[in-house]
Amino acid sequence: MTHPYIPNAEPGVRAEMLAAIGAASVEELYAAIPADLRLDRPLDLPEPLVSEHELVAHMRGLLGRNTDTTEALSFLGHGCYPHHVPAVCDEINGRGEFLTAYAGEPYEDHGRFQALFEYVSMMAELLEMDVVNVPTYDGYQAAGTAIRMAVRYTGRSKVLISGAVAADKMSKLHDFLDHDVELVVAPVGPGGEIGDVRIDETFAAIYLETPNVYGVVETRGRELAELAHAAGALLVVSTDPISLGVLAPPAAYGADIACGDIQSLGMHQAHGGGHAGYIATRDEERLVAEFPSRLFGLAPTEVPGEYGFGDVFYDRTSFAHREEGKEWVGTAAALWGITAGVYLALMGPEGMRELGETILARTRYAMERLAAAGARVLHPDAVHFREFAIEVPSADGLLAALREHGIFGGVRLDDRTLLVCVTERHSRDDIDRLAAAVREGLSVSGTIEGAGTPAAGETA
Amino acid sequence: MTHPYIPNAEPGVRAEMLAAIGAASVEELYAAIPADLRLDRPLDLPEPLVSEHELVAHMRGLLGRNTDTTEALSFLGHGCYPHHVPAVCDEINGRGEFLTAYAGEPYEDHGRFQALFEYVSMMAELLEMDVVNVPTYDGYQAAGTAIRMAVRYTGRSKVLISGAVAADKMSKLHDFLDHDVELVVAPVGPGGEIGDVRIDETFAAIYLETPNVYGVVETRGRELAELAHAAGALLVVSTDPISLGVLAPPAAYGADIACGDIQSLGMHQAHGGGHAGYIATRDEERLVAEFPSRLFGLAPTEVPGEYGFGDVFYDRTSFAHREEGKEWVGTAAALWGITAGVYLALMGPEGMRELGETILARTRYAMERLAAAGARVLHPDAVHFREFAIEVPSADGLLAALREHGIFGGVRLDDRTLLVCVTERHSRDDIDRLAAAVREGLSVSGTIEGAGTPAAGETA
Amino acid sequence: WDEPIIFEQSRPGRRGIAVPAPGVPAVELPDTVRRAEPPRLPEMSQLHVLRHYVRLSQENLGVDQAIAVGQGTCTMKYSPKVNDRFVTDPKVAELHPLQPDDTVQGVLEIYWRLERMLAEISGMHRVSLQPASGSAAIYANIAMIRAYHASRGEGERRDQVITTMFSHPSNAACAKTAGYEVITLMPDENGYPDIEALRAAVGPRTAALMITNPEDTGIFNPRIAEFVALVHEAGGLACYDQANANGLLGVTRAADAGFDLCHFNLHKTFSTPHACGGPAAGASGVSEALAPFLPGPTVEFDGSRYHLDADRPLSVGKMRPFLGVTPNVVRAYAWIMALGAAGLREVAETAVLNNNYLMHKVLQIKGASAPWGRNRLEQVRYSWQELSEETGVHSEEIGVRAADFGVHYWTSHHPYVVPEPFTLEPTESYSKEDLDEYAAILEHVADEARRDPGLVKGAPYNQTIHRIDPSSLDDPGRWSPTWRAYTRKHLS
Amino acid sequence: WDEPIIFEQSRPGRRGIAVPAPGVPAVELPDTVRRAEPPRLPEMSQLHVLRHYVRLSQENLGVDQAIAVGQGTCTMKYSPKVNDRFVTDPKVAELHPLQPDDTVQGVLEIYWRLERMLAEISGMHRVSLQPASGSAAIYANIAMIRAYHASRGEGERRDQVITTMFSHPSNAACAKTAGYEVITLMPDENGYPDIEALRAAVGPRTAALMITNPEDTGIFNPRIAEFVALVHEAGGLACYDQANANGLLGVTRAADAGFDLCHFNLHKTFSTPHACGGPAAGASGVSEALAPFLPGPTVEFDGSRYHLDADRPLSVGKMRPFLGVTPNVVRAYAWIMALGAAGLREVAETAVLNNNYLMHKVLQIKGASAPWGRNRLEQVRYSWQELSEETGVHSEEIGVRAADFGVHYWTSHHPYVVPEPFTLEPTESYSKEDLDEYAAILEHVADEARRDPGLVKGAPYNQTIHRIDPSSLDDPGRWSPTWRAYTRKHLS
Repeated sequence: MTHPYIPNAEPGVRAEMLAAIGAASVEELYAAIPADLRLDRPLDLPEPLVSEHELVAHMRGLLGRNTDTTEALSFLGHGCYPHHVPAVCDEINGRGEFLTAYAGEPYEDHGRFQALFEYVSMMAELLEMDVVNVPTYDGYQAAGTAIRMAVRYTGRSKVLISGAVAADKMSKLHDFLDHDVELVVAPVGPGGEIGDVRIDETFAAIYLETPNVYGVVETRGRELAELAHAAGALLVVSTDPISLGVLAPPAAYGADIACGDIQSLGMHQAHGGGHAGYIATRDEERLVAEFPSRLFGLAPTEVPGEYGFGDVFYDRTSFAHREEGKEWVGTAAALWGITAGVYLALMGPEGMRELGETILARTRYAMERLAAAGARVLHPDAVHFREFAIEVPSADGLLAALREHGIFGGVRLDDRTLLVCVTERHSRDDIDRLAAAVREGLSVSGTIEGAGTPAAGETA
Repeated sequence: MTHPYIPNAEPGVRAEMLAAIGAASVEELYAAIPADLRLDRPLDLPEPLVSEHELVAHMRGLLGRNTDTTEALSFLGHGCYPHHVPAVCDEINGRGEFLTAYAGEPYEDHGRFQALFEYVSMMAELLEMDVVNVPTYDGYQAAGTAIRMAVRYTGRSKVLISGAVAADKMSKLHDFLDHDVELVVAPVGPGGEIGDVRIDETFAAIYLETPNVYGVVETRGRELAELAHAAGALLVVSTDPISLGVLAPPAAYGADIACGDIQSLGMHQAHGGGHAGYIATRDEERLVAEFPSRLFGLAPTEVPGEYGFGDVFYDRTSFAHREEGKEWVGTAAALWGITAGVYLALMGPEGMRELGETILARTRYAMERLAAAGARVLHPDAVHFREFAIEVPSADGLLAALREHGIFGGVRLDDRTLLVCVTERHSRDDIDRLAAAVREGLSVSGTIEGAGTPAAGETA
Repeated sequence: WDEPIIFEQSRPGRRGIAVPAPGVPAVELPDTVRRAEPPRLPEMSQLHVLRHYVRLSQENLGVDQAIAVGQGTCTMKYSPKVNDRFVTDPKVAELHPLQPDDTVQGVLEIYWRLERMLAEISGMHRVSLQPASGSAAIYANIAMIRAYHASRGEGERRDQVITTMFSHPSNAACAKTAGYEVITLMPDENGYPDIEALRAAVGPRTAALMITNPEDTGIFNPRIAEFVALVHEAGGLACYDQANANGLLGVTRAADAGFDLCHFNLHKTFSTPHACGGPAAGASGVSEALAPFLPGPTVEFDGSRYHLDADRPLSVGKMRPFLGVTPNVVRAYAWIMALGAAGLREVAETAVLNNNYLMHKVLQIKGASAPWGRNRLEQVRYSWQELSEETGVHSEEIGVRAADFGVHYWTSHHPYVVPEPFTLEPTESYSKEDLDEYAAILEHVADEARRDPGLVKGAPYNQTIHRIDPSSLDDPGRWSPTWRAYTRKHLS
Repeated sequence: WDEPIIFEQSRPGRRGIAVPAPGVPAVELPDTVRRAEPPRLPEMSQLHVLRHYVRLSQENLGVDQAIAVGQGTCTMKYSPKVNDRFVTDPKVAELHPLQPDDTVQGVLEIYWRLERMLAEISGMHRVSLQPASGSAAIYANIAMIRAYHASRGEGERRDQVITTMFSHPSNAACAKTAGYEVITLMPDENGYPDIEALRAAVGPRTAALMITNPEDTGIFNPRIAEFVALVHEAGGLACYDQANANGLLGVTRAADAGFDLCHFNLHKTFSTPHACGGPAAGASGVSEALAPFLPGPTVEFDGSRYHLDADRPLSVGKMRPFLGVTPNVVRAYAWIMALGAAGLREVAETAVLNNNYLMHKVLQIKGASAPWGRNRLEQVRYSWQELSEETGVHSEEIGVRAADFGVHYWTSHHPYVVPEPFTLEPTESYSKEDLDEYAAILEHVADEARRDPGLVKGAPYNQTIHRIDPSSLDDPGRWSPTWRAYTRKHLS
């Protein structure tokens, strides 16, 4: 049988094509590959499931072994967030035209260029910055590149980095930067914000996250910006754009580079498959020169008033100059950029504001309820957005107890600390249900008094 | 808040529009409706769930109370069949362009016309008939109309109708026909096929189904065609097109009108939401004149070689002549026609043949296994396609026992009879699992010997 | 795209999908039933089937793509994408209609709740969600009317149904199919159905009045209660075709005017997608007196669980297989839940405002008119008569030319009582900017017609194909309703 | 569609979606963190947002619409629709990446099984599915190379990476980013990377050779094992960029030529969709010696359950958040399962046959050539040099004109070592008829270029927009990378 995916595997057409090119067999076409490099046996792979139904049955069997977050009540966050995904987002990114296009020219792929231009433009409004990249892989990469941009911009090689960063992200940053950038980690203050910060003129940047790994909203942005600028360094701020309907964007308090992950803006959790990274700056040529990503810009056409698009300052890139470009550029996460654009267009300014208010309020409510249930809520006086940490006698014990109630209670940061995530998807009832289960789970061992600031680890 | 579905509910734009038309309020525009007809209170409806997330949560809660046939192992058929739906079928009928278009002209909706023309054309090849309608609602309506076509064509008002028809379908046919057509029901023979048939020159048609309600493939089609034709009547045959990769189409044994349901061809069961009806005839003007449905045909355009489309013989329809048209025409089930076209194009002749062979073989296998498990299989010597009936001491009792195993065992035809459906979705393991559960379920009461032919009822 | 007919893309041996092998012994078929020749279906790879249909899909104008205000009477509105998600979920898509009631409680509850919502919206006693479409609901209503009169021994005598010219043709056609003689009221000089004609028609032979209001012209008949009363006095029933209900939600109800039966089109007023012409869904609402005749089964609630009741001796029985077009029932329910009472009222008011605003714009176009004044609810049947007399360009031609600019309009059902008609219905889904753009396109084409009638008559220029020669479509010797017929007649 | 920029469609007060109200007491934010001005996002109804993006979507050529053989090196193949269904199912889409292992056994098993499949296909010992793309996999490989040499005390000394001009720029660029000096081998007179240049370059400073084969020209270097051996002799590692693996599946393996590391692009060879440029997915395969350095965590199987192992002290750590791009891992797994060993071999053979057939057709076009002869596997970098010299029309211009006929091609990465390049890769997904049509379009445009060069240079004529003036894109005073920048510079 001719495989449904391979039209020219049909023997008749194959013979016809071989005849046309004057080859006796396909084997001839492989003449360039030396015999000693040839595999002399079939690959050892499972028997195929060529019929679509059998493939579906097989996959359904495998995937049916997962318990998803519509089945369990999940309070897991820590970099991947359960926000509501509007159906229109799925509709648009599911359309074959976007899903299967790639890298055409601004003419035949005009729609892709426009959609991505609109995405960066909406992010620019949210961030109050004029330049935003076509997405890179994720917030980790965005942070690494944003730091490298500051390093290149200043010509310095030390960076002060907030300690309130996820351990996995720290791992990525070390791998990406250590060979030529010295990362100095700033301690976390007792209130959950970045602690005492000192830099000098050997520093390229201060790197801050807000809300940080504990969900704490950093309030000293302006002070840090002034500190950095006084030393001739940049302030790089990583922030989740979903907070910016209510929280001031980094540019408002003087940040030079903003970066982060856009998974919150219309992407499913997808077991970590919904990530994409943004980087934004003001429109300063020297800073723009440091972007490795593509930047799409408006360009006029022959027809007055018509908008075309193209690459801004292409010469920066590795596509233009290989290793002489800035870092590298390649396929990253464009579809999620388009999707985030759809999300922001649906939400508008009011939607973003209301969403922020709902999340702030429900986060605070959950903190109060869990405190009342006997958990020790860390950094209770800080402003929290979407996440907060609790300290309990045994993180594993409590998580196991919550599992009995069909609840994924939070991400384990260390033996005694859990990170709890609350979004607009968690109703008041959901939070009450969590609190009741926590109360029950803790009743075995009671509450604990006094605990230090935990390390920012994760379970994976 | 302006509702997301109603852009001009925004107060500013509303005021602007009212000003443009010179009205003080929308109320003015309702002046034509007398006060005593006006509702003087808000409608009494549930509180709305305007936020999409809350709507999704509500619907998920409701729909989560259903157990679907990917969760249970279902052998339910009886007019709605669990065939594999190729992903490409869902992809195409989910595209907004097809899902939200309606009744444009052959120019701006060229794609819809072509897709439906191709659907009828593929059905024509399967049926070996030259004329096929744009789908009507379902197989019930198709049967009713096909019979009416024969009545109009012959000018007679008696129809001999096979007794091996589902009870619900009989109900529909009686409602639709009784006021001016006399339905004479032919008994079911001991082998499960239509029994003794006698007609005379007052009969407009013989109406036959194959496979019939018991899954029995009727073998006397040619004999019945000759009998009908000898009396100046027509043979109307209802058949599921999914069987026609292996079974002879009605035209091959002399049927004048074919009809049936196309739900099998790429539509989900969807709790009965996937139905559409086809009617087909030879290309004879007098017969074509009796179609109430739209018929789409090829038409040349100004550009040589270019294909356009249009309505064939539009004057037949109620759109053209209201009650002087044939029955009526309106919105029916066009999208399922397009989908069935996608299905047939994917399958091709070989796919249809292989599918038919798989179903025939697995049906026979299931009959043997259930017989071995202690059920009395009815009409064991007939050729069965996809369905067969079994007799057991208690239909309800066995169904309940199977439910304990997560199995929907079949459709209850009467107290002692179940109709079992087997398609390509049922693997050998699935059938073995059913057989084992039946054996266990029957072990309480043992097998039974000797039983008559059951009535063709249904559970709903 | 210049996309060939699918048969032209076939190459023997190719496959679009594979089928499970039997895995059990094969069955040999007797010759009497075995297919002799394989069907000549296309043979194509999966990508090629997909690509073909994706291209065809792009050659359509749906609500998701275009300013679809031109399909008057059809209530082209936004079908929320989220509602599509509910019905493609296996919890709907993979349900068998004959599953035990306790495994479909969610679906049954939705039927039950939607029935009560529509009863509240219409004021009727009960509602059947079984009909497959608006016309099927009309037929169901007629079947109930017939059963009602028969139950009273008047079945034979009452053999006439009265309808109006501006009610959908299916009112007349379904009545005729059900065996009734049809009497059609024409509009009076004000565009209302002629009440004197009704007085003349009504009598002991009257089974029912089947009437739309507002009619397809958009005109609301203020004497509707009088019409109903006249029919009632004669012992007939009054049946309300609510295809045009979009401007009336929460404003006036079928029961308020005394109707015995009514129907809604879920795919119009209640937003389920039009799907190129179905699957649709209808809802038949009836008064308490008619309730015993409703199609079966009905969904009942005993306080703890939902179940089907098929034991209804007076029921007209089955209108279609199983319970109803469940996916559309689910969508309509979700749509109402997203709006609530205030939202529905806002839908109605906005639809009426949009229509009056668009009318204001269209009537500023030279050559366009709306017979019978400006009293319109959610749609208007306009006329290009003036423009046509001036330029010789017909409404159909203007419509084809307008489609070059990405919009469609519908003329009207036959016969064209309003000459050179076009019927617009700008539902609540469209923005003021859409309406302005739409009117500007019509104005542009009207200008073209005056400047250069040949330009308009030569359209389309900017669409998939060029002007069609329809002559073969009514010629039995040449018509080609399938590729099979075409190849036989034209290619062999 | 002449679709405005989305900001131009905004009207204050409109909404595309509603958000749940808090339902609990509000939180007052301190001034230091409260946003002062609302962001100037568009305000539109839901239908209008949808319609805007649906229209934009239609203004693209993807695999589902077009004969996408022109994006050479990118392996544009059919992404089966059924695989998309798996990943939009909540059982993938609604999984959190930090759920307990026992609640994601299905996903972990797929990771585990796909790793073993790719290990078999490449001959490598283990495979990491964490990298987010091909370039990210290259970077991961470089990170492992660096860690490997560092673990042997040679990290400082080995500071050079050798690559070739016809390997993807990311090989050079990632190496540079990781701190390496990059040496690029140019092609010799036969189009192979120059082995003499390698001999000259390799030495004690060599950390690794990063090489593609066949290179982006489609030419397979038959001395590849010799290249690897030379590097090994110098103590360096050999890393195989398998972006061009589509013609090699089941034919030859990375391990067979002695490579220490390799990577695949799941969105190329293994069919996950290109998605306008990602999300993609990469797979890094390594020999046993390199396995301890793989990114973490890895998926392990203890005979009864799958679990994550993060306790790997030599690991280079995290390349991205969480485990990998799971949806693409699921799709790639399903694709291989639908094909099996024989199917993969058929993919490779057909890709090579298609390429050679298309090359046969293209080289019949006057003015087209393929430098360095006909030895090609699954793609060819062609040249319009002759045509360009004759007509003055450049390859970019021919490409734009070809798009008027619904197809795209890609020239090549910079610099244009092959003059006036265009790169075609007709994967196994395309039919002979597609290839004939594609070649016919190129031939038609080449004829046009000779007949009327201005016609070709003036393209596009048949696309959404007209010829772009790119001059502002490199001018800091005028460039407009966002609407915000544009309105500031050009509209205020």
